[in-house]
Amino acid sequence: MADLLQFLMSGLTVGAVYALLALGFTIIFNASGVVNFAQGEFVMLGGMGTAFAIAAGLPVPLAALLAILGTAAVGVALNRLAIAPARGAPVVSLIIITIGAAIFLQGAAGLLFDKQIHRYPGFSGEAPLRLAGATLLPQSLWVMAGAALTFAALWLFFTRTLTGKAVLATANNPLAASLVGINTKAIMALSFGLSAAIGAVAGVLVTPITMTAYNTGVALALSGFAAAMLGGLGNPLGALAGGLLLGVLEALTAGYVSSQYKDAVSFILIILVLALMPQGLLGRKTTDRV
Amino acid sequence: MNTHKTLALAALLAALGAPAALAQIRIGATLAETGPAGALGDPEARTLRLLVEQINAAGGVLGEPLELVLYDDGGDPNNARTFATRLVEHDEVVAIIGGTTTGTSLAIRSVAEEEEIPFISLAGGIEIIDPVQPFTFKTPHTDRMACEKIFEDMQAQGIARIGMISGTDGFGASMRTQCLSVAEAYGITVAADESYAPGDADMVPQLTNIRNTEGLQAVLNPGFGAGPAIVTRNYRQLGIDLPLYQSHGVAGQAFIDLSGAENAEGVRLPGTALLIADQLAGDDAQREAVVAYRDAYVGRYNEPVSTFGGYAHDALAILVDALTRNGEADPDPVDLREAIEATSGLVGTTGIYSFSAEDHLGLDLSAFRLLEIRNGGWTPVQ
Amino acid sequence: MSALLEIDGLGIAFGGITAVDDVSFAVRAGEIVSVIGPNGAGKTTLFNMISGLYRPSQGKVRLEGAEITAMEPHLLARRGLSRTFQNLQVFGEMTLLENVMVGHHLREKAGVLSDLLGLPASRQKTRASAESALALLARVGLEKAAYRAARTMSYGALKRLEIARALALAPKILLLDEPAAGCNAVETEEIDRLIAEIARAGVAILLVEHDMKLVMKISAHLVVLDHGRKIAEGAPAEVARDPQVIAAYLGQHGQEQVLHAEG
Amino acid sequence: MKPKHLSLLVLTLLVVAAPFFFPSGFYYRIGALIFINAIAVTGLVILIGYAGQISLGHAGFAGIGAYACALAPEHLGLPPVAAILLGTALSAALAWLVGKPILRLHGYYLGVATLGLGILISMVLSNEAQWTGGPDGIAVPDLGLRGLLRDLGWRIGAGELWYGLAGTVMILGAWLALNLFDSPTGRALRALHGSEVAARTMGIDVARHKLHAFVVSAVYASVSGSLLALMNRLITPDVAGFMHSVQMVTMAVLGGVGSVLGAIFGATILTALPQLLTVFHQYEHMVLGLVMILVMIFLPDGLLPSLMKRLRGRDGE
Repeated sequence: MADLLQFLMSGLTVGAVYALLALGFTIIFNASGVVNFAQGEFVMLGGMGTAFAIAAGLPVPLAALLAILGTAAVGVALNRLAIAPARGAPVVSLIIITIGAAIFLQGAAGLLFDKQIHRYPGFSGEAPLRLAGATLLPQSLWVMAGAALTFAALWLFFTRTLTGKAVLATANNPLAASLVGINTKAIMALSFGLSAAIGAVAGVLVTPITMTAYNTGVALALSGFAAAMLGGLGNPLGALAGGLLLGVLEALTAGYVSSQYKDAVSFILIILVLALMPQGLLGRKTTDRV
Repeated sequence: MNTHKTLALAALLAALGAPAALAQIRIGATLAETGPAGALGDPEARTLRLLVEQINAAGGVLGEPLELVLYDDGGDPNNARTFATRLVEHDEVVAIIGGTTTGTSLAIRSVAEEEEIPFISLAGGIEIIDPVQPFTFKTPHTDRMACEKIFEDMQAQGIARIGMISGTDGFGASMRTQCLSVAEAYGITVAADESYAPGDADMVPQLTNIRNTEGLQAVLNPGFGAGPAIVTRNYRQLGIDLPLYQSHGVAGQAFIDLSGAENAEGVRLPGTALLIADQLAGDDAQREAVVAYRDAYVGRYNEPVSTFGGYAHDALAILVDALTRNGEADPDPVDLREAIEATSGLVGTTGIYSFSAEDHLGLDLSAFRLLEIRNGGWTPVQ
Repeated sequence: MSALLEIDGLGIAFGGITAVDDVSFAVRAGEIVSVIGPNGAGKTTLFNMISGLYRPSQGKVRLEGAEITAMEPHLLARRGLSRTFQNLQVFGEMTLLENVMVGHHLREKAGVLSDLLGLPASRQKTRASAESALALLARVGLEKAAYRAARTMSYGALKRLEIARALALAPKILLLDEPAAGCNAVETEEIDRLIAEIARAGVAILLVEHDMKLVMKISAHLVVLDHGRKIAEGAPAEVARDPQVIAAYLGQHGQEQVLHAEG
Repeated sequence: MKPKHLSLLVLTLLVVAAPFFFPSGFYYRIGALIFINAIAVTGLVILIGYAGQISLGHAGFAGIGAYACALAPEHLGLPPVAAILLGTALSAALAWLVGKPILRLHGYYLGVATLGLGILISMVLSNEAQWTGGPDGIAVPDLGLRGLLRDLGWRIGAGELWYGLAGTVMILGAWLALNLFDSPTGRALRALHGSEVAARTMGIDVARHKLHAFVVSAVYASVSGSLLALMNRLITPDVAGFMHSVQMVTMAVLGGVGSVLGAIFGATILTALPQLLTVFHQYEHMVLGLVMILVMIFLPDGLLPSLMKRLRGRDGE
């Protein structure tokens, strides 16, 4: 029982990161129809940026804020320079563009920062907390709380603010949205900035646990992509469900079955789920209009 | 038109200039500066660049400057083979250093053996030099030796039942295999055998299983990069109080920093003299070489040395030594190979090398030093 | 003469909202039957159910007496059911000729291996298919543009291309979804002539069309849908006088179409 | 002359003529690598270019082909040539089995399912070390062709031999793909690419044709992996990795996935590019990323088609 709790807490910590990644995928997908394979680079930039700002002597909150804002700017620039000019391109081209962007950002980070692995101390110390026979790092609570807050804030933003509603309207029908006077270009920029910032938040929170380096982005992007697809692309709740499910599943597989094949289980699950539910767990059903 | 002519002339001069540089001694290298093994390959590349500069500033070898042709293969054996071919056929180097990983080393080896060009590998896999191939040498200890060194210490501590958690990358997987195969010889049973993938964020489930395995007396973690640091942190988080052994894959200050000194306290691993330069006895044969390399590297790059950079240092030292003994600035590859094989008592940062026709590693277990982390630093275990 | 196509109590609901409800009628060989009704009445949805793209939630479709409800579209094609689309579904990157050749698919299959190796069987079928496709293009007046990519053609041309492609199947029944939409008067005239000609050759035609003049002129029988239900059925002249039909059109669209209907 | 024959002629001329301009033997290696990549990429032309279906996991099939050549001679006693065929049979069988359920998916969903397939294959190759040698790879037996030629009195270097062999297989592969283009199956594939709905109503069994394209492209990838393994005499699980899958798709799309020649052009550029970029060394990744982005934005049809259009001016229309 204590083991199960231990596995669950591990899984939820990792799952919270996956959920934030998947959320980033979802926001950009809704705004632009693009699956952004550079999403993992945002997490890396958030972590690396904070690590270097702290090393440069900045206090942690300021360092984190700087890294998040910087990454958001990168997101906006990515949209402006690489995604927006390729409007209407087929899915393969968009995949290549965002993978190209990921490779570019990775190369730039290796040059700008360095090629070492980095980490900074947890925000509330490093002493593990004990809970019913299981242990938990305080930073795990930061990660989970951070993810919960991000989702809650986003939910409020989408349901309570005019701008948020405009984002949703654009996602549903860009043409109609622009007809009623919504500036869809600004919405796109906002979505990329927001998505990058969310990625960076994940990076800031999780680096004390997982550490970071210039080349960690691709693996993160793949996990986040998998989580987003599992939950159903385009649905923030799907992102949450897919992320947590994937994290918990990996932890349980590593704990109970085989640590060698824990990643395999998640991909087998994805293939099975998609074979049965082609739109993911919580995805929208679409009907061909002819 | 005039500018075009000038440009063409310049290009022609540049092209003519190339053969004039033939007097240089060209050394080739293909390393994993980037990619999953980048944390290993980066210090290797930096070391080679630094040392070639130093050697040239001091007048070169046999009065000729060295030229380093270095490619980044990203740790991909297919790329490594392509670059090795390029080094041999296009750049016409006298020897190749490289192969950060065992996979890339094997790829380079087949080119080197086919084209008969001396090759010194920087990777741990025993299969690189066992069975011995005429043109292939290597500087790091094999991963089997690392296992033996660790098991030796365990045996001395009366440890007979251990748990193992290895990375699934080439380094971790290869060392795991070697450790499993030599464990019996040391009377050691591996009762728990877990693994993690390179990018994994959390090894708590695997370590929980190890903690739950009855009667374990110690845990061994073959791996490199961030993985072992996460294992060490999770190990303390779970409150496991068995001795923890790491591999030579994390023998560097970075491991202590990433794990946190208090978490890494008491961790043992097989390392080299490089990590305890200041603690070496005044009469230690390696002291001079080790301190000189460390000071130069830290002075230039402002980052701590790692054993991996040390492997590159030793490879270049062996090559320069052989070139000097051979005495020709444009050596015949077979002669150069024989000169390398005749290396004897060469003091490197990793150990003291003596090659022979049967032994292309030239190190024995004594070159490994078992180290323990105490107060955020390395202490030799007596 | 017994009915070729029978629609029996057909209905469908999307997410609890009924789009088509309990529609029944029949089409005989060589007969032109038109389905009319205001926008959103469920005409295209009806077509999509008949041609196997949507799975009806109630009712049956029969072709030559055999039930074909919710059958895979490619199997329906094999049984002789062919269609065109309201918003064009042409193969844009392919030439007009190739578009029509695709319609020959069922007759020109030679097997993947044969196709990869370019065996005589495959090449011969391609040649034969090209010949008869060219003839079909000539029939709709597009033979001069046979080697141009479809995406470079005008809307009206593509409408005719779709008819040629649908005919390539040698169908027993042809479903035409607004074939004259977006066409000018001359082109409409052309399509009018074409449809009549196809019907004369014994092909049953089910037509959805907004151009009431065309509908009134060529249809033998009209089916009127409103809000997914059939509100009237019969000969064109009868239907045009039906007060329910007039109300439906007035309620939705205004006079223009009624004027057409009465003209 | 038909475009098909023109393409094949150009291709053959380039393969035969290029060695006359090689400054060193190293270029044979690059040439052979280009051809081996081009084989896999030609398969993707059929899958992506003709049928419009995406795959982010085709390197998995290259992995199967490669490891068949490493393992079958040792464990089954097969000669390497038979091992290539075994690899293609295994790849085809797997593609058929997995393709059935996943080819119903569209766009990104198909992308993630194929991605998962590729990752699963590379994971097995990496983890089952007692069979596959693990992440450090495994030695591959000699094809034996060079020895055979030597016995026949023809001495030829390994570089030249593989250049010729891979070049021949590539031209053969291009010929098959070009045959397919203008055949009933090819038209059916391109039709379902253009409009799946219309293709279905035209009597095309869309699921079956997608499956055919998937299987055929898997066979191409498998042959490419086999040749790579036999040429390098060593193979590691990287051959099945995600980055290799992405590389294949990028080569195809960058060059122009709609045509065989375009995709081969893409394979050429992207295989040669890293060799050119060694000069810029630390900027290599940035340049590669930029090239991918810029080509997709400014030459969305791919390098070769855009180039041809520019050369022909407007009269191409």
